[in-house]
Amino acid sequence: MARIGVFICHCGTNIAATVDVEAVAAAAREFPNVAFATTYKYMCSEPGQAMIKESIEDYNLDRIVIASCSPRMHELTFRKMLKGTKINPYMLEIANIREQCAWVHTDRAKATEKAIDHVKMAVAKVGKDKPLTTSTIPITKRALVIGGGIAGIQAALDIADAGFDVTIVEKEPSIGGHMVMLDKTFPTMDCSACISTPKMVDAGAHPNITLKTSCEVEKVEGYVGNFEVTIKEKAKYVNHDLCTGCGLCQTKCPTKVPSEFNQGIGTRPAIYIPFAQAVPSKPVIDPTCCLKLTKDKCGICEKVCPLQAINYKDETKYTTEKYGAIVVATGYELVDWAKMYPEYGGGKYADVITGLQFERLVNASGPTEGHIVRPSDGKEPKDVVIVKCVGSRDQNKGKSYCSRACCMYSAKHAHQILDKIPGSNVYIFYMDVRTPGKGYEEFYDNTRADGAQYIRGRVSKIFKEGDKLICKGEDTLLGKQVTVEADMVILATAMEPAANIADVAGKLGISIDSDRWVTEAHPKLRPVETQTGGVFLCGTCQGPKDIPDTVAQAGAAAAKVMALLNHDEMETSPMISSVDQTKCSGCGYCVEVCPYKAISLIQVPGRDGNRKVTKTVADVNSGLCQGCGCCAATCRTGCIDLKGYTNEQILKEVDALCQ
Amino acid sequence: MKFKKTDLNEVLKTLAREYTVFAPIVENEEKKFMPWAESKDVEMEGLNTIKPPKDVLFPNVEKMYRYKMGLEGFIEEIFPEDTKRILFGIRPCDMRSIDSMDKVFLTKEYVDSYYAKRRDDATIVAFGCTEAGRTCFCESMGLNPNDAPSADVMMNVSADGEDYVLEARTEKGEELVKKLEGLITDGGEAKKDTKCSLVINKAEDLDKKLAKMFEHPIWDKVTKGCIGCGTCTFVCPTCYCFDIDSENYGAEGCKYRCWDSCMFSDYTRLAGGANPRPTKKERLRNRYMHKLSYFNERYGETLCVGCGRCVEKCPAHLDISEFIEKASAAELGKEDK
Amino acid sequence: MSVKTNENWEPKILAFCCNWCTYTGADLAGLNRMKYPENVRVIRVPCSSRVNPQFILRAFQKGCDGVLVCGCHPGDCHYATGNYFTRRRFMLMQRLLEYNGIDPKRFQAKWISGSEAAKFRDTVTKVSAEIKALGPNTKFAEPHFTEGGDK
Amino acid sequence: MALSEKDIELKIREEAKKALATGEVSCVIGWTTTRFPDKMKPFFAETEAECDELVWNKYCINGTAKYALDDRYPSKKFAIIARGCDSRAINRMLKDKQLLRENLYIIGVVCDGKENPICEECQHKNPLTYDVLIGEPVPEQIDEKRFAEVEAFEKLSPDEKYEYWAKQYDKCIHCYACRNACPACNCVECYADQYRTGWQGKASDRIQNQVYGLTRAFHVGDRCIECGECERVCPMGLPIMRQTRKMLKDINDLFGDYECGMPDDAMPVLGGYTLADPDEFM
Repeated sequence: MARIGVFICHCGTNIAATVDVEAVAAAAREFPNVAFATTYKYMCSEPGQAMIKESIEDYNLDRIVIASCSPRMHELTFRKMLKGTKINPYMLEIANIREQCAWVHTDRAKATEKAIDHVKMAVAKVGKDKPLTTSTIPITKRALVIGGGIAGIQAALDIADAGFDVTIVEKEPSIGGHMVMLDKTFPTMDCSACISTPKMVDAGAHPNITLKTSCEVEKVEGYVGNFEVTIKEKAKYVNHDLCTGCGLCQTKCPTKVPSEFNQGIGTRPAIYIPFAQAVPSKPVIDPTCCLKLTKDKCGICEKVCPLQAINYKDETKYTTEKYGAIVVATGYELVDWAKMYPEYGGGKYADVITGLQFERLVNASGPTEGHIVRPSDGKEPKDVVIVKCVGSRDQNKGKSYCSRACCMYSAKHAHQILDKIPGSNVYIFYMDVRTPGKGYEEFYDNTRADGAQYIRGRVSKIFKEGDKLICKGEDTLLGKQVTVEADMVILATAMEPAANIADVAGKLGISIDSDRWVTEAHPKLRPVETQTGGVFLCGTCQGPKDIPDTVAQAGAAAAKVMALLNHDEMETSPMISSVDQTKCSGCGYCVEVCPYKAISLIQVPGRDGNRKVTKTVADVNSGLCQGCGCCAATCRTGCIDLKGYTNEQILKEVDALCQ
Repeated sequence: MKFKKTDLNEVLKTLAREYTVFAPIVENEEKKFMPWAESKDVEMEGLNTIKPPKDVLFPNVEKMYRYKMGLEGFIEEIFPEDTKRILFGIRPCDMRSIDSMDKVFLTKEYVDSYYAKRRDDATIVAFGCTEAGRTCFCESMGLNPNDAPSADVMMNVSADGEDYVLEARTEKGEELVKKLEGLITDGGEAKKDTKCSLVINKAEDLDKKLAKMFEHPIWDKVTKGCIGCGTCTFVCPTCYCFDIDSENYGAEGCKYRCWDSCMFSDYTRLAGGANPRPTKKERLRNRYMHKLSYFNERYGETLCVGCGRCVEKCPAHLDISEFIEKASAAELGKEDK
Repeated sequence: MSVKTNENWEPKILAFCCNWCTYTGADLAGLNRMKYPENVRVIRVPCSSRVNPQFILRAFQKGCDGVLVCGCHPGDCHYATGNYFTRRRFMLMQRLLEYNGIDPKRFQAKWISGSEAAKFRDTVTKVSAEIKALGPNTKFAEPHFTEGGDK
Repeated sequence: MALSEKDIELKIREEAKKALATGEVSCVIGWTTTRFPDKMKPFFAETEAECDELVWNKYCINGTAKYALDDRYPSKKFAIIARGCDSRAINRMLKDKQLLRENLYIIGVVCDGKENPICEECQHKNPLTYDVLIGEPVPEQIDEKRFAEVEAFEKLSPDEKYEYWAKQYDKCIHCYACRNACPACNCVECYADQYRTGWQGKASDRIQNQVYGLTRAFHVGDRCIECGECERVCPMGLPIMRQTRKMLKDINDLFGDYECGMPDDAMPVLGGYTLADPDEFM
């Protein structure tokens, strides 16, 4: 016969105020198999736990029900407490009489009756609990970082410095992401390349880091500590083992196409490295525009290459490797403002450019060697309009959220224009100026001091008149229409997640929200983890943010990965499925419904009447099973069951509820 | 004594004042023995009921005792209360099955108190068959479809078919007939000429012969078609196996007894999963042997009354009468000891 | 057991809540001190796909007046595909119960995510009001063992 | 020209003998006569002589396929005389991995309907899987009234529906004939036989019969091949098909055309999902 101890917590006045805890204890003493029931002010406190341990000895209890706050709060605490006693930590059930009872009801009698019912159900369930022991699974001490921007690089560097193997998978031919495109960074105005390229070189040279550029994640299997990731390596047509990156082929290549890295300003050859400081600084051939690969003409690069590193027959390769942890750092992209805002010219006017395009113009290593010129005629602009919140904070036409970094980088752009073009005028149309970081407000003040004119209002229309761009807007502070004739307009467009995030999230089994940002485990308490064990995230894939926050998150994600990879093996929850193979008919429907492919049909020796036969039965891989219980509800004979939530237990709970 | 057929309702009304009268009533397209009430339409003649009357004396589900755990715990037997009953209009084959059940539940030292209480308080009015079903073979099993020797009152249709002729055979019968003073008149001569259409030749010592046929190859052939369901046992008037289970409500609960069937796969399943009768061959052999041989050893009479319900209702169209003929005709091989 | 019909009769409603979404939402409703009727009892399950339709039958059999199954929104399931099966199972189960005479309002399913505390409160309030209007459930309910001896 | 019943019977005996002659077949499952002219019973011919007892007429209504489950690990094959419904039953048990195709030798017989109410609306007179076929395949008919009974019943009020089913389940004697005759009910150990877990009591009162009836309806709902055996074998004449067909009708309405026991190996509805499933729980 079970000897159950019921411990009801007052939680100070949180519970005791609405629920008559003594009445609940009195009622609990009547339930079957209850040997002892008592109440205490703070059950989770040290004295509270000591009192429970004492009662276990005094009354020789063998299972515990604690009526307190939500099991999501202290189930772990009380399980750890039981580790120190003779009772198995899983012979414990928690009745939620705070969040789902005391706090949500006012009528004391009814709340007490509900608390009694919840305790009655927990007592019925704990009666059928069985001692469970955690099992352990080995951990592969390698990490995978998806995305080679500053977030991915920083995370990889920190993990590698801790001594673990890291692989960075980057879909572009070089790591660096968006940061390396920028010219200066706020608020210190130090040159972006000067602080990001050294990190890229470190990553490229770090003994523990393997760079997999022009690669994408094809398939992810397995579970925390034991991921098996298939990586698709797109054809590069250049053998990077032979190539030294001398650059001869790039100079000879006849094809010129707009450079993606430079946001379409300036061109690049078919065999190219995205930018001078690319890591790895070895070129790849773009199959869509290379004359040899498209029309089987030319082939100059193969002829000039001193090391015969060119291989036109290269194809996509798939490699599968094992990893213990995965960090998602897929970064952001700017929204396609042209579709959202036709009133700003919808992309017809070459001089209406995005912030990134301006970064390339003002960047010394950019296509214009840092001279701010109008992409249309190359003349230096005198009057520049910057339009903020293009796509951000706009429910009906764009994104509902604020993209956080544009206020600061627009101020930076204004600062750079006023610096580089003496006598120029910069008009910034804004709704609000948000300067949340350290030194951000002073930076904003300096920009205004430099002469940037902030106009409070939105730009309603931009159209070309002669070679001037007429920006019609409104100044809400003056309360009147404003028209600015500008030589160039910079749009601070909204950020959105990388295009393939839905595909990557699907493969990893993590969820993304309606704006396709990756959903973190808990917005305040677990910002760099996802719901899926072993998968972490950092940077703008989780939401718009600036570089300081991104780097901070990268370090946090790396710390989480190190905490995981530091152990040789990991405890797994024992609340997983198990099969009673004597009753299993081998129909295999549980195999179909398992989200983690944890169940397989195996041949086992068995008996049929008095004959020895080999039977086909289901078998659960305890490492893969995450304990969702879908199989237990699918099995008609109920022979696959979820430990901790067995059919018998839930039936008992339902019965207890309805006496 | 006799009474007009048309006075049947009157008779039942008077009896119903003191007893609960179970009569063959057609309701929801099913004829079964139910407590009589004004609105119910009784059908004396016609074929026998599908569900045998045994569930009046030996109910399908019967609560035995109630208990409560905890400080003021208790155990309290639940006794059937309104047991002053009349079983009105049961056929000779069902009467004979009640005799068999009496032997099981009331004799050989152990008396089943629940059955005994219901049986003592029950007065049985048997009714001679006027028409035999196509699967009735009670005559071949030594019964007379027109007469039930052990009934308290024997009722037959009169020769001219106008009235029902009563013949009280026990004091209970006398007492009952006395209650019908006003309605019944003397005389009347019963018509007892109903014959079974299905006649099978059963060997006289079939039970002894079967006792030697446990390993006989006949069993492989006969039992192949069985699908192992419990139909035959639940329509059979002489099957009396039961299982005991409990119904719990937190600290309270009750123990109840319910019909069980030897044809179910878990009937002889032992702890640990072993099963002395693993396949339907062993189970059907056990059922036939119990009906035709084992019961004789213990109580001296065959347990099959030839009512034909299992022959009519078996989903696989197996037929115990066919088996009886085959077993009677089978010659014993060397292996039969 | 639900007390027989008098006007202050309170229905007894059972809610299966998935641990990752709805149970979290319910806790959040508690954190925000939202108020809702007292007649819902919650059973925590790891995923809404753990709920076997036979549990629903059991609840009605044992005298519940209403059953609610809640889980994550399709696509948000912590176990990726759990609630797709829940959706199919309970759309069919609801129709089968309705076909056997149980008013569909007595058995409902709702997707409630971890942050939708208000939706949890509103759902519970609406369901308990609807069930209160329907009165105690007599269908599929087995008589308490003290009533109805042998039949 | 179409074969007469007698021709088919002779061809069946001939095929049965041929099958036994190969030595790979342990017995041929067909039908034979009983003492009643209008009742045939399943028969297991094991020798050439016994094959002559196989018959074929309009009273051969028992299902033959499920007997193959009697021996899940046979040393030799089972030869099964399979009508359209039997072949669907075989497909059902193959799909549930309870039978292996190589343990079966299927003698398909084109069936023009038997003395069984379900046969009027039969959509599969031609067997769907067979090793040898007797008779020319006939054009199939589409049964308009497939869900007519269910649709009519749906229109009743909740109380009427409940009263109707309560009365039916009062008649049920819990004999499990419907389960033992149903090819979709092929578990090694049925949930109803497991008292430890406590799903289902053993008593045969109204509530236990209702729980059993509904649970079985849900268990076989998305795998039922509509062979009508459950209704045929029920000793108390319960309309069991009216219960199981309800789910099939809903599946057809919600998830598109659906028929079980077909040669394609589509997953049963409850074993799979699509992202485009209709959603009513938002």
